[in-house]
Amino acid sequence: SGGESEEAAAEPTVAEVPEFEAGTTMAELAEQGTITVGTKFDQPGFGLENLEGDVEGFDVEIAKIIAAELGISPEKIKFVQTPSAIREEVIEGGEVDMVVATYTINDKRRERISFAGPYYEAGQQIMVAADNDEITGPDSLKENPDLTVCSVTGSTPAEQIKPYLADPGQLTLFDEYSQCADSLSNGQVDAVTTDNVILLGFVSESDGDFKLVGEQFTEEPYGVGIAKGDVAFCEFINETLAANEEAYAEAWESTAGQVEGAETPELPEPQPCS
Amino acid sequence: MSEQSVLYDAQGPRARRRTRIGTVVALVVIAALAFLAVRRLIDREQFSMERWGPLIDPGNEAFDAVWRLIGTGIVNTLTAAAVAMVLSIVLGTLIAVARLSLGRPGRIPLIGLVELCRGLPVVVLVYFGVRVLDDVGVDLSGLPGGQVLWGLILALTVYNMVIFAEVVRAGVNSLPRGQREAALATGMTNGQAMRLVLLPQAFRVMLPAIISQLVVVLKDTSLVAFIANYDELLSQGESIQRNLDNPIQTFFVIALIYVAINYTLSKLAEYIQRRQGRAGRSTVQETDDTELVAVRDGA
Amino acid sequence: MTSRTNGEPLVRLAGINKWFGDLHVLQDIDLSIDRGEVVVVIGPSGSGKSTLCRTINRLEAIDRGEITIDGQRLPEEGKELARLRSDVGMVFQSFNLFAHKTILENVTLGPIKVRKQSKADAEKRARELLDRVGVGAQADKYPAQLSGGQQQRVAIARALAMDPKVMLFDEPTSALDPEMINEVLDVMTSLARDGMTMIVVTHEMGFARRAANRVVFMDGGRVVESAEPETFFTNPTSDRAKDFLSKILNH
Amino acid sequence: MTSRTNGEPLVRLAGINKWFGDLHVLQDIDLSIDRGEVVVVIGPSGSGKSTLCRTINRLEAIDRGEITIDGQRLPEEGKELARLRSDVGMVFQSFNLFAHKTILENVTLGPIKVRKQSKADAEKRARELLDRVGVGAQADKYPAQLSGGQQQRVAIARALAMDPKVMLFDEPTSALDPEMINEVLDVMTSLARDGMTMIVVTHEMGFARRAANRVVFMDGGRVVESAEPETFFTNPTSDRAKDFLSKILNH
Amino acid sequence: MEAVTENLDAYVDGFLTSLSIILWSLVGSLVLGLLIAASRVSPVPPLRRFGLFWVTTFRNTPLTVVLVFCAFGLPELGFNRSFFFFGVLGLVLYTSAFVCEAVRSGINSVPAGQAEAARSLGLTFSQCLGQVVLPQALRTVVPPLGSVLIAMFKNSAVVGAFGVGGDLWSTGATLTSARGYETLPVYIGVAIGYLIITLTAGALLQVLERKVAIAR
Ligand SMILES: Nc1ncnc2c1ncn2[C@@H]1O[C@H](COP(=O)(O)OP(=O)(O)OP(=O)(O)O)[C@@H](O)[C@H]1O
Ligand SMILES: Nc1ncnc2c1ncn2[C@@H]1O[C@H](COP(=O)(O)OP(=O)(O)OP(=O)(O)O)[C@@H](O)[C@H]1O
Ligand SMILES: [Mg+2]
Ligand SMILES: [Mg+2]
Repeated sequence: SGGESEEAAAEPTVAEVPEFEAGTTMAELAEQGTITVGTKFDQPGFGLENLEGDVEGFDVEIAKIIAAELGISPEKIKFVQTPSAIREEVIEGGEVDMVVATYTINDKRRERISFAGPYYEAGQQIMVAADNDEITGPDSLKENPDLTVCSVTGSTPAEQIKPYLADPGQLTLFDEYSQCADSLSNGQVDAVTTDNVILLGFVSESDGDFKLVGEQFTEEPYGVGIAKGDVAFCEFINETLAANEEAYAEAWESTAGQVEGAETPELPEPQPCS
Repeated sequence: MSEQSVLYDAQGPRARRRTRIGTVVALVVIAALAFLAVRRLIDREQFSMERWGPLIDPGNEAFDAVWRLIGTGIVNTLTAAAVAMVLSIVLGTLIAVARLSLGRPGRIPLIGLVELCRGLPVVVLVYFGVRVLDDVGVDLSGLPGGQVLWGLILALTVYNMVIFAEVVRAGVNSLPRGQREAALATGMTNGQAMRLVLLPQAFRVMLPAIISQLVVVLKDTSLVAFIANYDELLSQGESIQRNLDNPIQTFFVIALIYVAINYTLSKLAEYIQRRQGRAGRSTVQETDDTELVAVRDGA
Repeated sequence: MTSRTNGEPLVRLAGINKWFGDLHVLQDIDLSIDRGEVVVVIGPSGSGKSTLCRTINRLEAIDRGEITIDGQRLPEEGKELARLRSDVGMVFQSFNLFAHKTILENVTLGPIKVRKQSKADAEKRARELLDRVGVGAQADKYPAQLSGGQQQRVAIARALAMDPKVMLFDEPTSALDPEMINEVLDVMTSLARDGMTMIVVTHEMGFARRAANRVVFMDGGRVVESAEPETFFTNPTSDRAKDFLSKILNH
Repeated sequence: MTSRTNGEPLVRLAGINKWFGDLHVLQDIDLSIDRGEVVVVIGPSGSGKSTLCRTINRLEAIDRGEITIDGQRLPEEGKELARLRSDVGMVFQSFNLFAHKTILENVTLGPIKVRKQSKADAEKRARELLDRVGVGAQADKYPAQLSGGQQQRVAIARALAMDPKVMLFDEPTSALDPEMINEVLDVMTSLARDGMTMIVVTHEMGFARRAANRVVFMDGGRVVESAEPETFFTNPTSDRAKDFLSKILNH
Repeated sequence: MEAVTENLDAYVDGFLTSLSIILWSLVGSLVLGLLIAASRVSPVPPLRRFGLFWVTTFRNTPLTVVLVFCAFGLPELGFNRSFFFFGVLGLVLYTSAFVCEAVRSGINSVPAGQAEAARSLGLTFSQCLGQVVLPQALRTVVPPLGSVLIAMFKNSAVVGAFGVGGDLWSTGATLTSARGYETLPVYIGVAIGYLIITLTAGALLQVLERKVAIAR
């Protein structure tokens, strides 16, 4: 499924009749009048599908800002669910035009696709039950090999937590973070680790059952995944984001920013397109 | 009664009394277990309307949306299952006929294919169907329903066609040799004998096995849920409980739907068999052998 | 009885040999059956009677020798073999009615699919034949709903529907309850009277006496004796035939 | 023949009734069999012969009536029933030899497990019995390796090994090829001569004439006629028996 | 294919984890399946009905749904064990229904005449069962039971997606999406791993079948 977002945020102004150089991705999309965007459907604050089938969140709003600049209104955006493990594939396969899905920029991924952005700097952190005093950060995991931590199959956090583990058996993997959150709430795992903003979403939904502990121990710049080597599209996205500061802030505040203790971020410096 | 006769003698008064006592004890134990289960559910507030409302109370605000999702899920599950079933029965029959009529050299590659497809977990085949095919450049997205649906159908077809082939072959082989001979003696060609006499009977004999395999196909559509996005029943259940945070209730309803569909399928098979039974028992003893085959490939 | 012979025999087996693996089940069989002749084949179990019967329409292939039917050599495969088989009726010990078809469909299937008759013609003729063997009232039932004797009579009607030149019977009554044996034998006797050429493997000596022109006694894959029934039963020449008759007749 | 009767009958059935669902398969059967008596039960298919035979060792439970064997009422279950059954030998139409045991093991199983004989004793006696029925050479084979006639003779030896007071035979020859029928009937005839009490359901009229003291004719779940064989075959009183005999004998 | 050779140790670990899932489930489903079969053929009506209910439920529910209940439903009710335990539990519950049916149809395939002959000799219930019925049932049970178990071995792959981690299936998932290998070679490696298990089991089964085969 997929669908258009409702009035969750103030809609960015849709460009009237944008002009693009012929042959570029932008020209194609503008001509076509629709865009297919991969995002997560299970991540409160960034991309969550509600019962009506609409997706809501910061990633969704970012996609809308970019689409607007292409002359595509929100209802013409088709959102496709892309869990962590399949993001490169759908880009390579041309099933989506871009992926905005809490997508950490790294070199391994750059071998298969290109990134625009980053549009947000996240960092990996640890979430535990509110009454848990035992875990104070990733290092607690090494100290007590009985503790378990959950993350998502194929995600960077799953790889990055490994050095902090005494035993690989401490790591439980699911294909969605929401399953990790369920397992935390029913006591099957002791902690969940991933990017702090994702965790914040769960914390705010949990009515005080969950909390974040320790400092963030990695840097996770979120980028927009696009077809490898599409430099023009990359630059277009970077320019668009830079030019829409206000919409960017509003996007944050109406979604992930509603979580307690979340500050409105500055748009980070874009990395060079390649 | 016939089921028991191999194990038990005709009952006398003592045996009847023992059975009565056993009945009471069993009922008490089952009731006690049920009581414990229900109490645990109550303790954990699993009967609260907050958790059940969206599923069973039409007045609940989420009710319509939830059942719309479930409805789509049922349609999508049935679509994938139905197409895969038809394809695998057709291809399976062709393979079976080929294997029955080819000489030894022609049979060997077929047997190899059968062994390979049967040796792999379906979930691995589904992965190949929906992920790997895409990666190696096989584009199915042009087909109605898209890449994932057809990848899934393809995987289920490959896995199940070889099983159907075995079932049909076993069915043909279970017929008395005389059926084929009588057909040939009447002047039919091999093809006519297969088409007019053997296959129709094999399908009847193997109906239980075929149906239980269809149930397997239907259940296996849910494997796609943690491999790719196809909004079949299980995936829809996941997205409902993500929003409502009521996994037990949601998946109870989902499980119930699966059981209802599959149970209906099996009952349908029984009904058809009973109707045929009245029309004329088949030439082979049906129950045991076919049940065995059904069980064989069922899991 | 010689009057029935007009020139060429209808079925001719010359030098037939057959092996099942190492087992030499048919050894140098020579046999000619004339038009209208009724031949009963008897012999101990395993002597090759069924195999002999089944080679005549090539349900079993032979390893050596030649079989001709109505002057034509038995084809080895394909459409020609199917065509020839349609001229040879066969009745099995276990009836082998098609379980998924009604009695009427059993009888019309061959005429419609093989002889390409119209459904109406085939059904008309089928009903006549079913009446003739005395099961006309059962036409719309399924085989499993009939008694063994009735099923076997349907099987005879099914074979007759193809207007065969010769009919083969392989122990047609040995799967039947004693009360039903006679109803089948009666049909066969009347067929014999009407001049049908028949080869019948059976243990029913009464039928052999009553209806056969010739009795062929087999043992160990060979034809040991071949004589008119009266001669054979009263005065068998070989020891093996004597021994066999004593076993089978003294109760 | 009355000399054989010494007081109390060995098997006595009084007012036996049995239903299968709505089907009244045994209706008010009264029957006494004396020590050493050989009774042959005949009748059309479905008349209840097998059921009658099977009630005598309670393979079928009865709904009304009383069965006594050697003066003792047939127990309904448990060890007492098992003990009584060990005194009643039974031979089935389909032999029912234990497929996973050798011939010798088939015959020794009962004596060892039920009569608690030593293995050596049981085997010695088993070999004697196998020799007596003429299959001594097959002792170490498995049932599937024997012909039907041989299997049935082993089944008789198996029953005899328990030294039964009475033997029940349910169509012991009707699954056999014609040549093998006599080898089984011969064993049964010699048993009868040796004074064994026997109840035999069979269609073999020769055996009935030769070995039976009495013929019981059943139809529709009732005993319709009961007479000495000579009387019964030459001069049956009931129409149903006449009809049945005419069907079965005229070929 | 360097995806496989470079990560051979990960594959070996995955293979061993899958094997241990399989072995635990094998024991569990045989024991539970036999118990359910015993109640299905018992003369006590409620037990028979319970057995039928069990079989109907677990034969008609997808394994995935059973596993969802075990991994997320049971903890929700306050039962906390490792995901490995829940995975094996789900697989055992599901497979027990099929084991039960294989055993039951094996018992039913023993001709009633065999038991009647045994009873006629005066053998008691337990002698009849032990000397005649079960030895023969065993021979017919082996092939279908073997197939059911091999199907279970294959189904163990599904368990890997429910938090168990480190089995053959999730090794594939880790290598492709976290370490960025191509899917084709990685999953050919996974497939080979499962083929080693299923083909070996199939061969063993054939040997066993031949051992218990009966001449009829
Ligand atoms: N398909 C076969 N494969 C191997 N051996 C066979 C086959 N069919 C028959 N035989 C063997 O060939 C011999 C002759 O068999 P056939 O059935 O012709 O004998 P028969 O005289 O009809 O005996 P019966 O009276 O028992 O029907 C027997 O020894 C039999 O075991
Ligand atoms: N277990 C059963 N359940 C229901 N009906 C049965 C059962 N066994 C036998 N019958 C029916 O009871 C009647 C008598 O059967 P029985 O087998 O005693 O007849 P029979 O005289 O031995 O016949 P046959 O000569 O065919 O062996 C038949 O109508 C039969 O269909
Ligand atoms: Mg024969
Ligand atoms: Mg009977």
